[in-house]
Amino acid sequence: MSHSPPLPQASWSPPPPGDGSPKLRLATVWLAGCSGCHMAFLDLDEELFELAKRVDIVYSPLASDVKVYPEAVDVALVEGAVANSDNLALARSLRRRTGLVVSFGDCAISANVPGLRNLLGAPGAGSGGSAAAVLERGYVELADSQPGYPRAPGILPELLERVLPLHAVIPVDLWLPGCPPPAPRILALLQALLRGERPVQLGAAELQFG
Amino acid sequence: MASIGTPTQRGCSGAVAGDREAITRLIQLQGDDPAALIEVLHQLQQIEGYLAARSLHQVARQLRLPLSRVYGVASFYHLFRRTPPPVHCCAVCLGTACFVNGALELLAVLELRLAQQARAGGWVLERMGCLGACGSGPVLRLDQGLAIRVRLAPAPKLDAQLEAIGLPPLGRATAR
Amino acid sequence: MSKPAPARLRCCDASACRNAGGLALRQALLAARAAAGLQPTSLAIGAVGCLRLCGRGPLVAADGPGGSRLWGGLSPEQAALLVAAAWVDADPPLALASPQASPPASPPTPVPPASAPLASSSDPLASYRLDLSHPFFSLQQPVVLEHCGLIDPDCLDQALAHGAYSQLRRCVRQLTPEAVRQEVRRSGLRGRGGAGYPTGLKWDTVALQPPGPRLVVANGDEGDPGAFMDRTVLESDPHRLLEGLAIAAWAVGAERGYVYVRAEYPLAIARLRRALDQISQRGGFGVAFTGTPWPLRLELRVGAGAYVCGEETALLQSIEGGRGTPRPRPPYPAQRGLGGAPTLINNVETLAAIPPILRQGGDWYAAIGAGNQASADKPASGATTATLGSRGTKVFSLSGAVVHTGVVEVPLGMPLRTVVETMGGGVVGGAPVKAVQTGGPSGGCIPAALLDTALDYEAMASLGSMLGSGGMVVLGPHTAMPELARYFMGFCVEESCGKCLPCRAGTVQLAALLDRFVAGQAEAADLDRLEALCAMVKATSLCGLGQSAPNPVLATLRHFRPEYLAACREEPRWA
Amino acid sequence: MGVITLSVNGAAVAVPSGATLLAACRSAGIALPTLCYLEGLSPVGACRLCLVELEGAGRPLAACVSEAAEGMVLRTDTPQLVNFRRMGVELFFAEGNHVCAICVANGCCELQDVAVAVGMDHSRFPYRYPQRSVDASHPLFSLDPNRCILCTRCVRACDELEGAHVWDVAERGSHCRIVAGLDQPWAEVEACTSCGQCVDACPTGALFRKDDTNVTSHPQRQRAALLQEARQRHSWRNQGPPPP
Repeated sequence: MSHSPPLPQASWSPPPPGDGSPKLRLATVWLAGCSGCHMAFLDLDEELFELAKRVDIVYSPLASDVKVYPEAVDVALVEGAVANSDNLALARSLRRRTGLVVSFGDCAISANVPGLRNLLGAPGAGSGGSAAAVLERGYVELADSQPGYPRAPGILPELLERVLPLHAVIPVDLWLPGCPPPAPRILALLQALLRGERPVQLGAAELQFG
Repeated sequence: MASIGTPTQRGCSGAVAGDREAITRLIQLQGDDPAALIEVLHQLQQIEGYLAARSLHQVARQLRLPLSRVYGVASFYHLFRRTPPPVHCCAVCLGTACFVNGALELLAVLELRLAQQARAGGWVLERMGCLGACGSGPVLRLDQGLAIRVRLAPAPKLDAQLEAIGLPPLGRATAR
Repeated sequence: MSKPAPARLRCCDASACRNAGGLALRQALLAARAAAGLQPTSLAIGAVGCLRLCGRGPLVAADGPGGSRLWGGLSPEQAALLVAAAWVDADPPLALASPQASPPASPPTPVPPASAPLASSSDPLASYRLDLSHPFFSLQQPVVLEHCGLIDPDCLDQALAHGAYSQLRRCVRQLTPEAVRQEVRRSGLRGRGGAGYPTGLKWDTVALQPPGPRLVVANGDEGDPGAFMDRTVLESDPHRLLEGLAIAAWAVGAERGYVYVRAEYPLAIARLRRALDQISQRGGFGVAFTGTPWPLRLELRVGAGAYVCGEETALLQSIEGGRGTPRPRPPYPAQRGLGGAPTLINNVETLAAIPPILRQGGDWYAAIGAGNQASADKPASGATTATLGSRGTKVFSLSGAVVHTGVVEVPLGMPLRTVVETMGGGVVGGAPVKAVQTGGPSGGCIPAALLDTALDYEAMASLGSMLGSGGMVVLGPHTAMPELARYFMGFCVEESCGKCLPCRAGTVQLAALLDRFVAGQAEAADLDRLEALCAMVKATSLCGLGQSAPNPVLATLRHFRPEYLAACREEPRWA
Repeated sequence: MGVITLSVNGAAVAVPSGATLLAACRSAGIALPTLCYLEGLSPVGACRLCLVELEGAGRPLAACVSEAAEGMVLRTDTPQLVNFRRMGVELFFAEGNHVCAICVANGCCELQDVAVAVGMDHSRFPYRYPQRSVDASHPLFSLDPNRCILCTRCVRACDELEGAHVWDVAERGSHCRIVAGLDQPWAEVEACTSCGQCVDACPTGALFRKDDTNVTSHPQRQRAALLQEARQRHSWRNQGPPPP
């Protein structure tokens, strides 16, 4: 049942503790989510200092100003569902450039709250999409003044017909549920990665949604 | 013919609808037996054309069954209608033999065709489980009649065939 | 019969021929007879049950001095010609076919199409003439269907003249229930509804329960698309079923029973109702047929459109007026059924086989399947042909892309190829047979390469299919297997009762997965997912519907895997 | 009452005759996941999570509806069963609209607990997003069918404990849903006594008290067993939780 497409080989092997060793190249990615998972990452508080010694954050809305997803990333924590064309393009490109992709939080895993728009305009399940319906709802029906669709081709990303979980568009290696995942779970995951555990086995208690 | 309703029962709809006493009598004829619920619903549908909520209420009362149980049964079986029947119904048999002989393609053609006709003629397209006319597929049920060997053909020929069996003719605007 | 009978036209009045205009044809024949100045005493025209070759209806058979002849596809305008033909050949009148002989008694002679003109081209009906010596007819061995097509299904007296209820009378007057059950055990009869459980064992299980009331139920909820064997029996010879059910009631000690028929069979329902009325008008089974005050009461219950009601615990729920949702077994209905009483549930065809078994003896019946084993062994190359537990005859309904569609009753153990190619004439237009779908949505597909497989329970099961209830749909080269699997999965989605999770939600997901294959948008991982979910639904569903819902997928995967692989994209979507 | 001995995962277990396999497993200290089963209600064997493998049997058995027999050899933890259970939970999540983050039962939900127990980190099946509407007509309670898993515990609690039979299952297959009366708003069904036992029986957030938040939500899932116990003993004083 696992995804069978060949995964890019990770360039990274676990760094031994101590100074001077190559650091883990970590990306954190923010797709269609509320940024709550990133906030939970910040809840690591003083652990962040320990982490900084062994991890390079190479791409992140929190701690990096890089605009283009870099090459040869070891681990990516991906928050949020895939809801528009930008999300989709970024997901595909990060998959090509990343060793281990983690669906980080409920939105990436199940589409969660962003996915609720899939209930709009989709009579019955499995067919149709909600893109037009959600725009109609948001920009016309509920508009206080000047109802009209936002149209800026090439500037605003197009909505996908359905909001999808990350693993529906690219192979995912690990899932870390939670809305958001509590900081101790995030820490446990990162520590396991730093110990060189692959695949990482998360305990059942680490898997609670919500 | 048996005293049971068929899925496209029509013509008698409205004739005696709302006749509470008739319903009372038909349930009495079944001995007020809760086990006769399905038979009662069949006969009710024959009288009224469908199973109206008010009538289901009466059935539940008289058979001393919970309302939700009666609703559960009425909604479980495909042949029971809970809304008034359409004026005209065209049902495509989707039995295996009809499937093998192109019933799905026929269904797609009819979907297009009747979508254009629905408002004007009151036609509704339905899918049916195997009608048992497997030797003569694909089979359509048009209101109460059966059209057999409705073979797929290029548009003008098929259109003529469909008109011949009683479907409304294509309007000028939609004619190909 | 010593008394000369009039020439007779037998007009098929089962639903396939009715749909093809049989009623109008019969009316026209009656009018044509009157116009020709003939009396019913010299040319009888009557409705009968199924004449088998449903795809060529409306069918009319004539009994005359030269034997029986058959026409198909005549229109009312041709009635006068047919009356003339029947009348001319029928002088002097000939005795009717005897009750036990099948209509065609000639040896098998392979004649290519059933409609090959036999008479000279001057015969205006020549192209409508059907050859009764064609294997479609000549290879049949009617046991269950022995009176179908000979008697008027609405006429009790005709049924009685052909021996109806004589075995019931014998049972009640002369045989103990144990003796009846022993005869059934000896016959080796197995349930014809699909599962193939030994009938005698089932009867014993019910009979040997602790003292108390018992019930019998005839399961006529024939829901497999492509199956119309039970409908044929019900429409053609309803008293045959009632006699079988009454004998079952005697054998297990029941005094109440039900016949459950699906509502989609209005003609069968009407004929059963009439048959039951006829019996109650004569004072019920006890008085009328056994000369004893035996108080057997049989009632008709009509379904309302639910395939799952063919499952026996769902059937019981439906008889009791509830939602047709199955419950876990055990306890089996034979232990605890209607109202908590032990309840015997047998399929229509199974019960219809009982009277001839009692008349001819269980050994006679058991010899039918066994006798064929040897002949079936020879042509088969590599296919399993063991018929250890498959005795007697089985009715199959042949449809799909086959030339001759209709109902056949053949000995178990006959190679599938004989039925499909020799009797059925292969695929329309001479294309090769691609596969044969057997057993409906619970069954599988037998690929053309395995057509020499014997039609018996074990051989079919070993190929991942099942003998099933007897629906046999022939597939030509144009049927794509993922589409066929999707079709059956859609059927299971529609018909799942929704009680247990794997069937309710699993079939929906299986259908969605199959959609990707049908659209050619699947990925290699989808194939793994498909197989894993099939295994889960099959193993964990509550009742037979869910447990067998993956069968068409698994069977087509087994024999036609390249078609699934061809539907997979080479590049992963994300690359 | 006789005693039956059987083996569960290699350990010998003794149970009174007539006990279910579920009782046998639980007395052996094995926590089989269940959703449709609720102590005190008649079992239906619908969720298929309590499946166990019986040596010599063709297919797994639902432990809640299977009677223990002498000498049975059971396994509850084979790779196949573990796999089937996880797939089952995934199917539950995919067929409804289960969004833990916005659910009143978050943190006290049996479906959520079962997902943890089977180690479900994501659903391999796409979510179906069925459209279902909430019934908030009752003054005290609400029904959110988005979270319903069709375990029918409410139907049975209302019928078997309260005798009101307000609820039943309507439609068929994937269209199945819980209805009150003739598919009426809950508040319009006269039979409802507002006893709240359906709410207490609900394993998810489908039935909830209007004043519940996910911090305060605390359905009393022992109530069915307590009532059954009280009826058997003809003693209506609350004697604490029923014996395990």
